[in-house]
Amino acid sequence: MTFLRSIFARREAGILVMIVIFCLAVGLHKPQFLTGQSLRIILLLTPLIMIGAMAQMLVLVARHVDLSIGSMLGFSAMVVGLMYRELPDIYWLVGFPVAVLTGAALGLGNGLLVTIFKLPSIIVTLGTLSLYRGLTFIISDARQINRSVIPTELKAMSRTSPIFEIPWIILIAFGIALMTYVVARHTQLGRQIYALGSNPDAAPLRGIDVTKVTLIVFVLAGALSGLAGILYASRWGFVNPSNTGAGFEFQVIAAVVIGGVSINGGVGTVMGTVLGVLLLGCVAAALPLLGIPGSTQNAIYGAVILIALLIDRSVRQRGLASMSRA
Amino acid sequence: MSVTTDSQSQELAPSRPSWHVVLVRPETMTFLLLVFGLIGASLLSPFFLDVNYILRSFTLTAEMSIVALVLTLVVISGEIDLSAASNMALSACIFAWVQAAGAPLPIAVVVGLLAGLAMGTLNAFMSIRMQLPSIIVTIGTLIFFRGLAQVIAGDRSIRVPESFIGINTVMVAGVPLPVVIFVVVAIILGLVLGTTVIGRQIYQIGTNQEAALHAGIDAKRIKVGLFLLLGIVSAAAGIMAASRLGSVRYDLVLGGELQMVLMAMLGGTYIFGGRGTILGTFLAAWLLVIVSTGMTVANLLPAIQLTVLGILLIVAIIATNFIYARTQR
Amino acid sequence: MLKKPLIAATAALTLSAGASVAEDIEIVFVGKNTGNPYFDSLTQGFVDACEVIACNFEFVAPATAEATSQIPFLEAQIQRGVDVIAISPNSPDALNQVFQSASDAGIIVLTVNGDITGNEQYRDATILPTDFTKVGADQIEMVGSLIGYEGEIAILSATTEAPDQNFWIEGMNETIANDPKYANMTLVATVYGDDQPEKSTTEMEALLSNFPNLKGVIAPTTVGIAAAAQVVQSRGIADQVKVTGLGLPSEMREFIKDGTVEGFQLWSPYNEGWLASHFAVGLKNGTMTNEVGATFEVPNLGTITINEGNSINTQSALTTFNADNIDDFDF
Amino acid sequence: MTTGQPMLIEARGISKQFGGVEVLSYVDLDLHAGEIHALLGENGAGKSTFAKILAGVHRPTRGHLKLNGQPVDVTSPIAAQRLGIALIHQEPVSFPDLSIAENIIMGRQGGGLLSRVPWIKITTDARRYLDMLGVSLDVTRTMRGLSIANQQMVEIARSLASDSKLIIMDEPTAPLTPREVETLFDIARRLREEGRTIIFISHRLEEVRMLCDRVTIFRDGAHISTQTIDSISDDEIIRLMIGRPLKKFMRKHVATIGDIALEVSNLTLPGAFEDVSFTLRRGEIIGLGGLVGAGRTDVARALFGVAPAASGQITVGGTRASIQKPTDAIDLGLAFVPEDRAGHGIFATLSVEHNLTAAIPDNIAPGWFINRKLERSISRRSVEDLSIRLASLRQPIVELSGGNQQKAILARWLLTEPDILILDEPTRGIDIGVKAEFYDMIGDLAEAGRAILLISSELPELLSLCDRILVMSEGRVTAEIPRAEASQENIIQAAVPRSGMAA
Repeated sequence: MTFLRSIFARREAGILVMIVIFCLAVGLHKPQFLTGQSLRIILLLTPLIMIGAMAQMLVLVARHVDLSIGSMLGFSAMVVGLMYRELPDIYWLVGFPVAVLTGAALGLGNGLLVTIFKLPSIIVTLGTLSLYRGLTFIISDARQINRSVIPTELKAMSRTSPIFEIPWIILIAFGIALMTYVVARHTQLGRQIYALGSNPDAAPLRGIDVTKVTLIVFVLAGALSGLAGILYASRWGFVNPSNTGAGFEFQVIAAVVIGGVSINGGVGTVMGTVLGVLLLGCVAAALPLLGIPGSTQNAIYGAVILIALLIDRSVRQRGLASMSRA
Repeated sequence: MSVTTDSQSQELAPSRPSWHVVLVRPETMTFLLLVFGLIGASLLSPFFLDVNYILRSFTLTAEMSIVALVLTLVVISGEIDLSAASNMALSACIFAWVQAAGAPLPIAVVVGLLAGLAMGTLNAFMSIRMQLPSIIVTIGTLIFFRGLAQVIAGDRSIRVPESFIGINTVMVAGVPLPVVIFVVVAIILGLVLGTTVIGRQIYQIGTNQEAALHAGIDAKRIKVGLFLLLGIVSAAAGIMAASRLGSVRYDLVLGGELQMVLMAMLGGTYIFGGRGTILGTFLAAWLLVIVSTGMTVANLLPAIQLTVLGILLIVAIIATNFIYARTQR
Repeated sequence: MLKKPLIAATAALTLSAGASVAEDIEIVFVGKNTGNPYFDSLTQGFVDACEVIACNFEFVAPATAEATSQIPFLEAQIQRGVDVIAISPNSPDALNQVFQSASDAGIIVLTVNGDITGNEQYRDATILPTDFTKVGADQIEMVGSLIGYEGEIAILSATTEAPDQNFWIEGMNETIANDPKYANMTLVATVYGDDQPEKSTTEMEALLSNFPNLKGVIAPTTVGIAAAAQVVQSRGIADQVKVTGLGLPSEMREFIKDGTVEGFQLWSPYNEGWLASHFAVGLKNGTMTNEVGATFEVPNLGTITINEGNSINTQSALTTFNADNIDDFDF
Repeated sequence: MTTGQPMLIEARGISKQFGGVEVLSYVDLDLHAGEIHALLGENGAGKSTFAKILAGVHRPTRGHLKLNGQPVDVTSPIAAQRLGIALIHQEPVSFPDLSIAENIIMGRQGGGLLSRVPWIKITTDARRYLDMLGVSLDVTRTMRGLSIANQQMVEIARSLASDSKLIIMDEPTAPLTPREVETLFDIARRLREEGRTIIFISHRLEEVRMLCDRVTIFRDGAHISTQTIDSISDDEIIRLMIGRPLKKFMRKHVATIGDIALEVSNLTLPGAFEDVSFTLRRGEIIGLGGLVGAGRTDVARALFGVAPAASGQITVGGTRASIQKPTDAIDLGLAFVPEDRAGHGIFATLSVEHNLTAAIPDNIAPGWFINRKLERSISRRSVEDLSIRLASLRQPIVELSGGNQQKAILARWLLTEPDILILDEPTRGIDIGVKAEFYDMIGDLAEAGRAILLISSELPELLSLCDRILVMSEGRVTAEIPRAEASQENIIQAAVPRSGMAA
């Protein structure tokens, strides 16, 4: 019965094939799409989504969802921005722990609401999506953190590179993906997250502390969103209370669902998610090259999510059918 | 078989006192918040307490409130639809686009409504026929519908003809028409939910879908019907908004899904289905208008409103869960 | 009752003027959205003006810049009974109804920094930072001077429907087509970044990929020019592709300093606020009118004339910012 | 198996109450190391409850356990695991998305959350345990899609991995093919040789005889007898399981039996039941006996259209019927009181009144609107007719006692004026007094000319109420016994699956 495994294996191969076909098709019209330069463009588009997707993947695998990721990104970025503005002499790297801790605190808020009050995470995070965004406005007095405030070293991370001319920000994103892989695949925590999402009722029977693992997942999602927040400041050089991170959650969900992470929990790989992110990056980079207006992007994301849901379901159904007799 | 007498029919479980039944319910909370909101807003700004102003402000959210009434039924039946606001925008864009392309107004309206119905059908197909969780499905359609609206309208606003503009300036006995429509829809849906078999069955499905199936209630048909109704009502609301604004853009009621869910939750509709009333949503719609208008007229930072919305949503869910847990022993 | 006779309006204004002399005039400025740095400077102009003349100023703005998000704020201002509403409209037409109610309530409506093109009858006057008919030509000259009046250029604009940008782009097209000075320059593409940094960046990258011989890019929008500059900075091709356009000195300072951008243009948002408050107070007090051709004095700005379409400009030409003067501006 | 061997488990005075009902009372039981011990008893005799107490799923209300002579408190499944006690459910609990290896090891590794997962060790260990069982499975594949037999093997491997001294198998053979059963038995014997103790819960006497060393018989929550298997005959076992001399709740009147109301022929739903045929006449009560999982409920669900049969014919009142959904059945005059009252019967938070009238929407709403007065009077009459005890018609039904909830569900269906009533375990979980009322009602209903199909696991109920008793085993009707010939013995005989027949 390797049939099912081959489907899941094929899921990643499938995305890879889709990426290749897509790139070739675009390259046929616009040969410049198949150059190193355009790989750089694609990669530079993806770091934030990559990190957010890792966060969302962990949450979905645990059979939850976090819609507040974009707002947590915005809030953390704003906290860091305010810090740079109010304490101009502070060492710029301090921003990283501050952003990550801020995000973690917000994630903890989500986690506590979900675990203490036993509320569905989707509604909780719909609420905190709005709440955290509002708090971002309040702490910033609804003002943008301007370019001049963001330390030059931080901004430089988006274009300078320690190695192979790959900018820091891309390395960080892939580093996070690698770390997520290690956590998901090679630590007890990761396996417990998968177990929890795979069968929440069985989890306590196997000694899994459901509350603790759930909290950790939401805190991690927050922390990663916080990291994405400071990288936002690096990439775009400003922090805006209303734009920064707005709609981010939807891009991230699209990437993750394309990557084969199941909304029913327990299923999802870092590799698939990375490929999902790259596919979205390719689409985003190809549209302007082909002269297709950017306004089609959301419709494409939406359609892709719906299709991915249907694929997810048919895979599951075949799984059930094959379960009757082996 | 003995005839049951009063002495026999007592307390295996004593009933709660009737004041408890009447008062300890989420709508009471909504009503009290409404009263506090009114008092608070009046204290916050001397310009607030003016019936005409409040009515005028209500017209700004009347369309969303109408949709929230139908959404209440959907949530009571155990499903949810987060795509209604995007549906409003897409239906309105299609309507405006069709009439701008030269179709007569009535045709354009019909096309808009049909578009809404089609969107409802898609949601119903994905959630009921394919049995995917409606909450995830409608997040997908939320992005998809809004995206299509963007494809159709781009960034421009499409004008609607002068003759079609101004539904909010039509007064019925001194009350703007959208408010009247809201009240009428509330009464109709309240009657449907409270006094008809369909209404009863919506509660039964939401309480226990399996039991409903065993009692011969066709849960799927009713849920599909509700999604379709929500689709077409959202479209109608979108077209109403077009008439009020005189033009349509893809970003019509952007983020409105949060407010609609908030209205339902704040009115005591139980997120897991089976409980809730139209009265609750009706009161909550007014509560939201009063809170946001009160803050706006006091020139408070709009961000505070976002924060308050988020807190209200979370508190509303916790409070309803709590009240329901208490009243159910 | 769509078109309000101007005379009647002025009559109403003069009538109410007597009553409001004793009190400060209430001015509210409704911005496009909060968190938009452009409006920080503009708002400061209002604030400073109201320190010296008899007005009270408040700034409100919705959280997001949707077409309809300003409506509740306008309704609230009408209810508060302010004297003057100044607004940077998010939509050229969705606000008509509420402007009408404001006018009916005797409130002066001024659009600032952007107009409701095609619906001018719903406002009393518009205050624009400069003569928009000249912006296109100025920008072409700017980019021409940077690239030696020769080669391919492209435009990275805001949204496809942004009225001001489209008006300027029209001017650019005309200039390049008709002025022999620019005969050796070709406008190869106009793309739209929707005023979002992400989209602006991908559009800019696509421009560079699609047109390898590109010499210059005009981005007549503050978000677009910063994104374009960032792409050029990141690719390290500042000597090959010249970026210019309209930008905020505070956002562009870094790119000027490191040589990514040699020069760009804008006007003074501050002066818009400053002028708008003086004009609003004058209008309310009856010392100024909105009639075409009328002139009045504004401290620091000199004589201001009301142009065709009741529009007022704060300055006649764009200010150019470059390495020499960038440090003189702090907005 | 001499008494000289050390005791692995000593249970003393184990009792368990659920919601005031004592399901297990003062059970004493000793288990030797290295024996296979059968637990036998009717449905609800308390075997599974006892097993779950050993495995830490339930805590005993009273009593204590000793393990290897030491008093222990099994507070949770994890605690049981640490003590070396493993419970293998009939449908194993697993994480379908994790690999087989992980399912074997999960919960056994020490270390903190961030400690490394030693994959190589896990896979080799898992492979080793499966090898010990003689099972060859790719341990890196996911559990999803694994057959039940293989899932059980994984569970057993789990118990090996934790070096369990006591392995409890709760009806493990029910879903298995004969060959799989053989494999399982081989493994069980091998485990015994290693000195492990196995509790084997089964209804199949032959299997028990083939495998087990000693048997313990439970009845009505009490320990009845423990003997070596060789010293007891099948008939003796069955006698002990049934125990008490039959106490008859006699039907007051036997109704006159009329026309055929329902005729079922060759009804089949693969995986649930096969080739079920019977006729049911007006005024007749047919009992459907058999063990839990024999397919009785599936037949009822098929007749009512909840989960329609794949093939076969249903004839209602002489005309062929197609029942695809419950409304079809209701229109044909069928009614179904389901077994799972909380899951399939009541609308817990809704009022009694709304529960009562759920199946008769047209009666309470003659026009557009529900006529509340009418509804109230209909409900009130139902409540009086069935003596449902409640404080108010408006109180949520969940506040009523189990018996009264059940009466309300019955009342709901009586309001539809059904010709054919299907009652699935109608007296489960209700107290004795209300039970008697139920028996009276069922008799009265038959007398009124209704046809009744009564599914019950309680033999006295079947024997006293039914005109005929069909017995099902493993999806097939194995006996049809007229009232006069029916006895507990022949029902059990027919209900207990024979391994030979399982093929």
